[in-house]
Amino acid sequence: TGESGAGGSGGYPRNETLYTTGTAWGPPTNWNPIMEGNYAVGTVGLVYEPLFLFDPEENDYTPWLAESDEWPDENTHVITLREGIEWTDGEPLVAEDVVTTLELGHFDIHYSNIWDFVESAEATGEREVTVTFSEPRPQEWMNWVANRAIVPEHLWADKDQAQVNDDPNADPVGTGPYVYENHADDRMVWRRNDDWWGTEALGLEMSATYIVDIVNASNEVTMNMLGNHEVDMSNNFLPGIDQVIERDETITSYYEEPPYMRSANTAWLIPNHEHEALGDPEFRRALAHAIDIDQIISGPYTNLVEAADPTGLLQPWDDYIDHELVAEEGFSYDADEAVRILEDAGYVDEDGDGYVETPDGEPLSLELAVPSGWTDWMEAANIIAGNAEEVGIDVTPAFPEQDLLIENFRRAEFDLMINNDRGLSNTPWTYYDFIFQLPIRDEQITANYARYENEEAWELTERLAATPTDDIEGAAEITSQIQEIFLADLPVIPLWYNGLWSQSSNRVWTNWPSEDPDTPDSYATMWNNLYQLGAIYTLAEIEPVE
Amino acid sequence: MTLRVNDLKVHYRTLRGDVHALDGVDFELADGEIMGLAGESGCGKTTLGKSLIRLDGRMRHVGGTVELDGEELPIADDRAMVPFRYHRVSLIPQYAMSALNPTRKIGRMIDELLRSRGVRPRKVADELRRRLELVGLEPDVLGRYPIELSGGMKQRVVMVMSTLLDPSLLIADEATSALDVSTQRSVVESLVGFRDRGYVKSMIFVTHDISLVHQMADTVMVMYAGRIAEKASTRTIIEAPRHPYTRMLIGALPEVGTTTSDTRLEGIPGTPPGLLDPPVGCRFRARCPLASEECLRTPPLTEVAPGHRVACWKTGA
Amino acid sequence: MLELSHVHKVYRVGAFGGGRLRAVRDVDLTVEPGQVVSLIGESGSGKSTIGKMVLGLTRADEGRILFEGRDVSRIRGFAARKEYYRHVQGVFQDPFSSFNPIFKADRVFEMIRSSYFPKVSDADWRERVLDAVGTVRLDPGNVLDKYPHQLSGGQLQRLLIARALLLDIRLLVADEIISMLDASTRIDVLNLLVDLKERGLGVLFVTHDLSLGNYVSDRTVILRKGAVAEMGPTRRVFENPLHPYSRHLLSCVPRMDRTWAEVDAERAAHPPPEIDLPTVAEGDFSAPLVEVEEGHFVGIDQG
Amino acid sequence: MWRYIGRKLGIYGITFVVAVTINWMIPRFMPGDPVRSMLSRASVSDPEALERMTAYYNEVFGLDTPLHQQYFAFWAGLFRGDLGVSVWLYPEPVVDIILRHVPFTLGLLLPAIILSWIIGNRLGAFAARSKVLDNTVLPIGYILTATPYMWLALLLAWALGVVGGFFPTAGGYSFALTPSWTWGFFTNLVSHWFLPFLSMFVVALGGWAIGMRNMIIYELEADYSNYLQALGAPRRLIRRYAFRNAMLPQITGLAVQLGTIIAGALLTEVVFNYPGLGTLILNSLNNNDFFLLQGIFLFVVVGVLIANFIIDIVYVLVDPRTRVRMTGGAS
Amino acid sequence: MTDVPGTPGTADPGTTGAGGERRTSETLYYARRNPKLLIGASIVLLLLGIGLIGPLFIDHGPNQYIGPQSTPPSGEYWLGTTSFGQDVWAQFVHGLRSTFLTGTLGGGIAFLIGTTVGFVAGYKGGIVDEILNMLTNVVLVLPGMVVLIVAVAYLDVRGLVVQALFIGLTSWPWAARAVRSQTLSLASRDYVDLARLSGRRTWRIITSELAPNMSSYLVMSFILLFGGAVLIAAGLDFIGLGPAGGVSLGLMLESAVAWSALQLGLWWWFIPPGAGITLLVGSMYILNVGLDEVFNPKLREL
Ligand SMILES: Nc1ncnc2c1ncn2[C@@H]1O[C@H](COP(=O)(O)OP(=O)(O)OP(=O)(O)O)[C@@H](O)[C@H]1O
Ligand SMILES: Nc1ncnc2c1ncn2[C@@H]1O[C@H](COP(=O)(O)OP(=O)(O)OP(=O)(O)O)[C@@H](O)[C@H]1O
Ligand SMILES: [Mg+2]
Ligand SMILES: [Mg+2]
Repeated sequence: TGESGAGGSGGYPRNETLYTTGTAWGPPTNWNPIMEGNYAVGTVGLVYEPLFLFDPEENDYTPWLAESDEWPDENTHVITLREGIEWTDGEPLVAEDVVTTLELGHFDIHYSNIWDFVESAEATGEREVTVTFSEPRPQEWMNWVANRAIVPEHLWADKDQAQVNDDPNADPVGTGPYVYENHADDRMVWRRNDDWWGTEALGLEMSATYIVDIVNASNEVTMNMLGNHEVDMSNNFLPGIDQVIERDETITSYYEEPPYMRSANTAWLIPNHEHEALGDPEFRRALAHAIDIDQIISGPYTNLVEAADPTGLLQPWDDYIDHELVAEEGFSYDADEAVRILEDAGYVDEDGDGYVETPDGEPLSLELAVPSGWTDWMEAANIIAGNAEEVGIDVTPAFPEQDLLIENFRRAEFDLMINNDRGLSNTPWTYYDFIFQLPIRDEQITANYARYENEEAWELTERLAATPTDDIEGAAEITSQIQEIFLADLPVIPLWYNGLWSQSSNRVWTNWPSEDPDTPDSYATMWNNLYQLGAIYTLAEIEPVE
Repeated sequence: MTLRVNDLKVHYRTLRGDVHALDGVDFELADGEIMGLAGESGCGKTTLGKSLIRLDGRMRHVGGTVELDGEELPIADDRAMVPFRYHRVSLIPQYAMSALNPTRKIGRMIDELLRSRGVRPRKVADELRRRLELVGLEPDVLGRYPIELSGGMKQRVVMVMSTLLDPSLLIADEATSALDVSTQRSVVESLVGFRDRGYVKSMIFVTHDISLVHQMADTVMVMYAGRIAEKASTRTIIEAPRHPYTRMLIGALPEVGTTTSDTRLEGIPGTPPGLLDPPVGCRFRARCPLASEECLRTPPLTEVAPGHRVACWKTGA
Repeated sequence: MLELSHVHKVYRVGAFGGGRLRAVRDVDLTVEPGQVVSLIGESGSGKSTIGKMVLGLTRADEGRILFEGRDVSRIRGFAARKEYYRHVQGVFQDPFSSFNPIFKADRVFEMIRSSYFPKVSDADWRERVLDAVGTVRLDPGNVLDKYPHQLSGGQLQRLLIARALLLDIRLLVADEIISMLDASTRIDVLNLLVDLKERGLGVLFVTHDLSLGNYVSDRTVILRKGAVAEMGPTRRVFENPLHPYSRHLLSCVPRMDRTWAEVDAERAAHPPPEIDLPTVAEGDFSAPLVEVEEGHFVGIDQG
Repeated sequence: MWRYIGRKLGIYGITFVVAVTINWMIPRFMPGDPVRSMLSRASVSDPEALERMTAYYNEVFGLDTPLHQQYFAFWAGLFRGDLGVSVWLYPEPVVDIILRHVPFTLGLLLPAIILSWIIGNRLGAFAARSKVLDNTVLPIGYILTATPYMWLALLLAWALGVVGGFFPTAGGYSFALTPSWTWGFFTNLVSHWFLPFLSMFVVALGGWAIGMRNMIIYELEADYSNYLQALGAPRRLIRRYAFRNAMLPQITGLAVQLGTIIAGALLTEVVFNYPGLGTLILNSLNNNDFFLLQGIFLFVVVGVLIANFIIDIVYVLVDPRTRVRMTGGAS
Repeated sequence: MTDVPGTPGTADPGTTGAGGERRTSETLYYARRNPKLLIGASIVLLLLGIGLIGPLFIDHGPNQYIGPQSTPPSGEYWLGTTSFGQDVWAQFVHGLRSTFLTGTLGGGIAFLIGTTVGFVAGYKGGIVDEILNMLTNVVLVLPGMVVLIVAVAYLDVRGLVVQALFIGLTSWPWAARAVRSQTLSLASRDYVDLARLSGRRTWRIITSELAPNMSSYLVMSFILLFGGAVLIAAGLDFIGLGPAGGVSLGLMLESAVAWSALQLGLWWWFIPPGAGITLLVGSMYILNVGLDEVFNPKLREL
């Protein structure tokens, strides 16, 4: 790698290059779209593309590589590909490519679990794929369809497990609007694919000839670069950026005032239900009432985030929230209420140490774990501990290494923690799957870290998965029932919405998405799956400054 | 007359006051004279030697004059002394073992020193070699580092180096104390040889060891507590000392061959007075078996015989 | 009482201990009660090393050092060693460095007390100290309760001997105890050694000064490069040195009665008889002695 | 001489073995599982698949064998120049990653060490010249050595980079460039290098100046200085000797200080996001990539050992005392 | 962060001053007249005082959100507030306290190990010396900070004490070397042999004969180790390996940077911790030179 193009001597011309940062946590080392979490950000989205995009604003799927799709029955999904799409090596995109991509799931890769409900995938035409299900789970299936990148059959069909998992795929052949140009340890450079099918088919023209994606540096360095307009868009959480946005005309974000950012995911306070007190819904409710979210928001977040809805669902999923129910059953910060709930449930301070004991009179002290180095969360944990203390619950913040924490919570070795593993997606099912998934295993790897056992809730979640994606009302009915259980039991406590961090400099590129109706509404965030949620449009919508 | 020291007073400044290390020292040194300077530790021998060449930071010239070859030495003026040093007055220090720059070859160090004193090394190169041979050193020591030489060799190198410019006065402070008897002998003999050849005009040889003085010196000066007790020719000092201190000192020396079964020698009881606040009168008074009223006054240094001067009331001139 | 036989000591020297230096080579000597044996030699001839080995401060590499029949180098354990020191003590060259400068000088007595006489009452102990101080002819008022720097070398050296006297010593190792002293005080310390000898103590007197060695000792051992060059009754060694080295040494001693020139002339006039010295093969580190006349030995010629 | 070198090499050999062993041990006996952490990022959802993948990677990283075998395998790998594969930058070999970063760190370290040493020594010798100089240079020197590297770096970055705008404050070279042998690239490289270099240089400078000043004061009191003064040698000559002799301990000081300066380089790199080993350490740390961490550690240790060895040799060459002692001269 | 600055001079501690009383009074005399010692000591004591007493006058925790956000220094908040409204002065005061603690603990541990190793190696000599020397060299050559990073990174709990312990374990070698060489020269002194002849055990000889004679040297070594420990700890704190949930000057610096204090112009947040460390360590070093001049007659000036 590294035959340099324009970068050779004069560098990439500033006015044709988009500098971004905030997405990559390490040097780009592989471009293998199957290696989720390891590939250079942009590999999926810029180079490899999914069949559909999900548009959260419209709550709808936009055909991308696919031209159209059809559900002849609930167990069959027929997807037709666009005509005339070519891989960058000149081969056409064919139905076999989709089949191959699906079949890679027979290896041990991150989406192997779709074969739990997919029965077969066949190319029923040159550009037609028919997928049949052993069990209809359209929400989950569409999550795959709208996220996973299709790889070319002619290059991937013969790969074995090791290659699929280990091959850095240094010369990625995709269909997308950009191609690999260059990389170094601190940057990833993409060059525009001038033959991209979308220009013609979608009328989208990518504005920047080059995208230089800078590997995350410290906040302070990022702040300096943004201030000097060395980067055009930063997707980092930059504390105090609100002041910069207020002060500096050329630095903008989606909103002009708090919270400045849109929301990306929910930060949950996750209690370990195997713990005596935390297994008690009343105790959890007391805890939920005790937390003064505003303090966190105005403190470490300097109002860059918003408090979460009591259901925890993100704004794009507003349709799925039963607002009446929330008004009645929802919780909000109320320390007195918290004390009252605790008293009623028998949690009182008998030995006079300032902290309540369990109804059995056992002393109660809890540890709230957040990964070390996540400074904003660490501060939040400190505040929560302080809030808890005020109502007499003994909570000590703890900051273990992230990996240690992951291992611990998978094995239920924690009391309380903050987590945001799931975020914005095509369906609230991902959230409920996260909260209610059963059965509980020895290790909970991706969901239900709280180990909440509620058959009814899980059954409702499974039903939600089986609801056709266009049946929003039907889905909302189910989510309302789920929310009833959720608000009564509070298996996990929603705290705040983490921001969809994005601050842009208008010095070189402008027309960034904002709430202003004259500007685009797409996401100006290039994190991994956001291209599939429409961030790709932003790259076409920005305009060079004269 | 090479050297004439008149009532020299040099004090050390300390926290608790001045140490009267030299408190009125008078003597003369003739051309070609080797004078042994003896006395108990702390009596001011080193101080006297240093005063004649370079006062260190704590020494203060309080009074008295020093004349060398009829010219007064500005001993209190560090700068003005520079022209005299090495050319006219030179020194073999007590610490000859560490007097050489450990990281320079000896020849180079000598060259650099000479050049800095305005002498072209070339001009004395042959002389240097000759003198090295004279003291029994191969000229190739010049190409060696000090660490490669034994103590005696270093001592001789320093000796040659110090006398290279034929000074009028050489001060050798305990120059042989750290050496073995056999080395000591050869070094001392070379020193005498240097005088005989006129490399140095006269010499002050500071030592503890009276028997060594006996071997080489023409005259001996005995100091006691910052003052001169007695000065006379070596023979006189050994055979007919007049000052009670000298007498007791000589009497305390065992001879090769004397054993306890023959005679039992006696030391001098007591210790010398401190010089911070020296007693008035004769300083040996407290230890002197002959002391009397008189001794409360300072005895003058009087010439009891030609070339024999004693500071004691009891020697009754 | 003290008997050294075939004692060797090898030091590792050089920047990284690569070299070997045989500081003591095959030394045989004895000290009897009531005898002063001087150990004479140039700097580096191994005198102090022998003293240290006798005092158990360093270990002999080969050979035996017997004190009253017990092998000193085989003393193991702290208690045994402590017991040994009850009978064998040393005084060293530099009186100023023998006292810890930050403590009062009489601390040396206290150390003896705390180690050996913890049960003795204060009054009793004071009695003993005064007694010992008196024995070395010091005025207690002058020397007790003072710091080392307030005392003269001779006083300090005598304090050290007094210290040794507090124990029931039988052998004293006196390593150059007078070389740092002024001529005026030397003789007092030497006389003290003579007193000790008269009390029946054995004294190993280490010195490089031949005239002093001669003054006090009954037997003299002349060392050269770690090996014995000549050994015998003092008078014989001095009057009739047999080993060329001893002769050379004696001729270099500055004397009050004769100048070097006179000594040389005398030697030229009466050249001493040649003596057959024992020889050893290269690489053999033994150093045999030959008895030339009764009790008078000469050792190997080391060039 | 050869003996000495042999012996030194022996010590370094042992140090190396100890370092390797510590290095090998730490991650294996401390909590946290690198493979797990790698997989946790891949968000594999199926537990059986996770098991299989764990086993697979354990094998890849050689974590499935008994400890002693792992240990020997580690050594064997070492001699093949194989330090394993990075977890964080899977599947890139650790050695490749490190080699990419080493030039940057060396480029900072070498000039900073050498220049600060030379200039610091001169400055210190200069300070010992007079009281006024001494009273100004000395406190400044102390303040400088007492400054935490990163703090100074931050202040410099802020003052000269952000506010002054004279120098870029991050990265090894401009994001608009790719490495090439052109003048433009070179100047760009230097402009990125300058601030990190400066902050290391300044902190180290103070230390050397002080060290030299203290040494030279002792040297000026030494016997040979007194002797020369007594012989009327000018101060210039005496100073020259003192300076030269005071340099020698400073050379050994260099060896002792190496660890500190490296620590400084790590912190400075972090502040400037400079793509050297320091930043790499921090990243591998944050990503629990212990293979990479081990590799860097080894590299640094080997580097320090080599530097120490060079210093030892230089010392022998310049100080006749050690040289003579070693070749067994007289005395 | 070890050696060099103000390393106790090469002068032989045993020969400094003639002894006891006089030495004490002379030392005091010079101490009172040495500006370096006076200035250094008073700054150190002042900072120590602030660290010890300061927290008593502050009734809120250092990390509590008590005031308005991001206010510059004022009468109420002497050093202003952080962007969360924490009192910087309170943090500084508590931070000083723990900085002193790390320094004392880390420096103390290093000092203990270093002096023990140095004494034993220098006194025992022979094979013991060889082995200890080897150990010293090994640890000396290992780059301390890197070892620390690797070690601390894998620690489960990161507390102040653990941090100090690790710092102590890695930073002792130069002290051991220095003490060893001093011991070598002192151990050849006759009073040491005399103590052995008086039936003293090795450790008593070390503690009561050798150590008191090197006390000034030991004090100076400790000061340097203290300074070193503070700097290392600050470095570790800065890269996020500091004690979890604690307060220290290094952590203050870290959080000031993490929360963009520089870019937001909150100078009162990032200047004090750095300046505090610099001032503390710098005045320790200057104090050290002062001590050196006081204890070492060669350096005294009348
Ligand atoms: N730097 C100094 N400061 C104060 N007093 C000093 C200093 N140097 C020497 N003295 C004192 O001056 C007096 C004379 O000292 P000097 O060194 O001349 O004696 P000395 O006869 O050479 O002794 P020695 O035979 O021990 O060399 C002594 O009492 C000594 O204590
Ligand atoms: N600890 C040691 N390590 C290595 N070599 C030593 C040691 N002690 C003494 N030596 C060497 O052993 C030899 C004999 O030393 P020793 O001290 O016994 O000599 P000495 O006859 O007492 O000399 P001096 O008259 O100088 O005291 C010398 O060459 C000396 O350098
Ligand atoms: Mg003298
Ligand atoms: Mg000796």
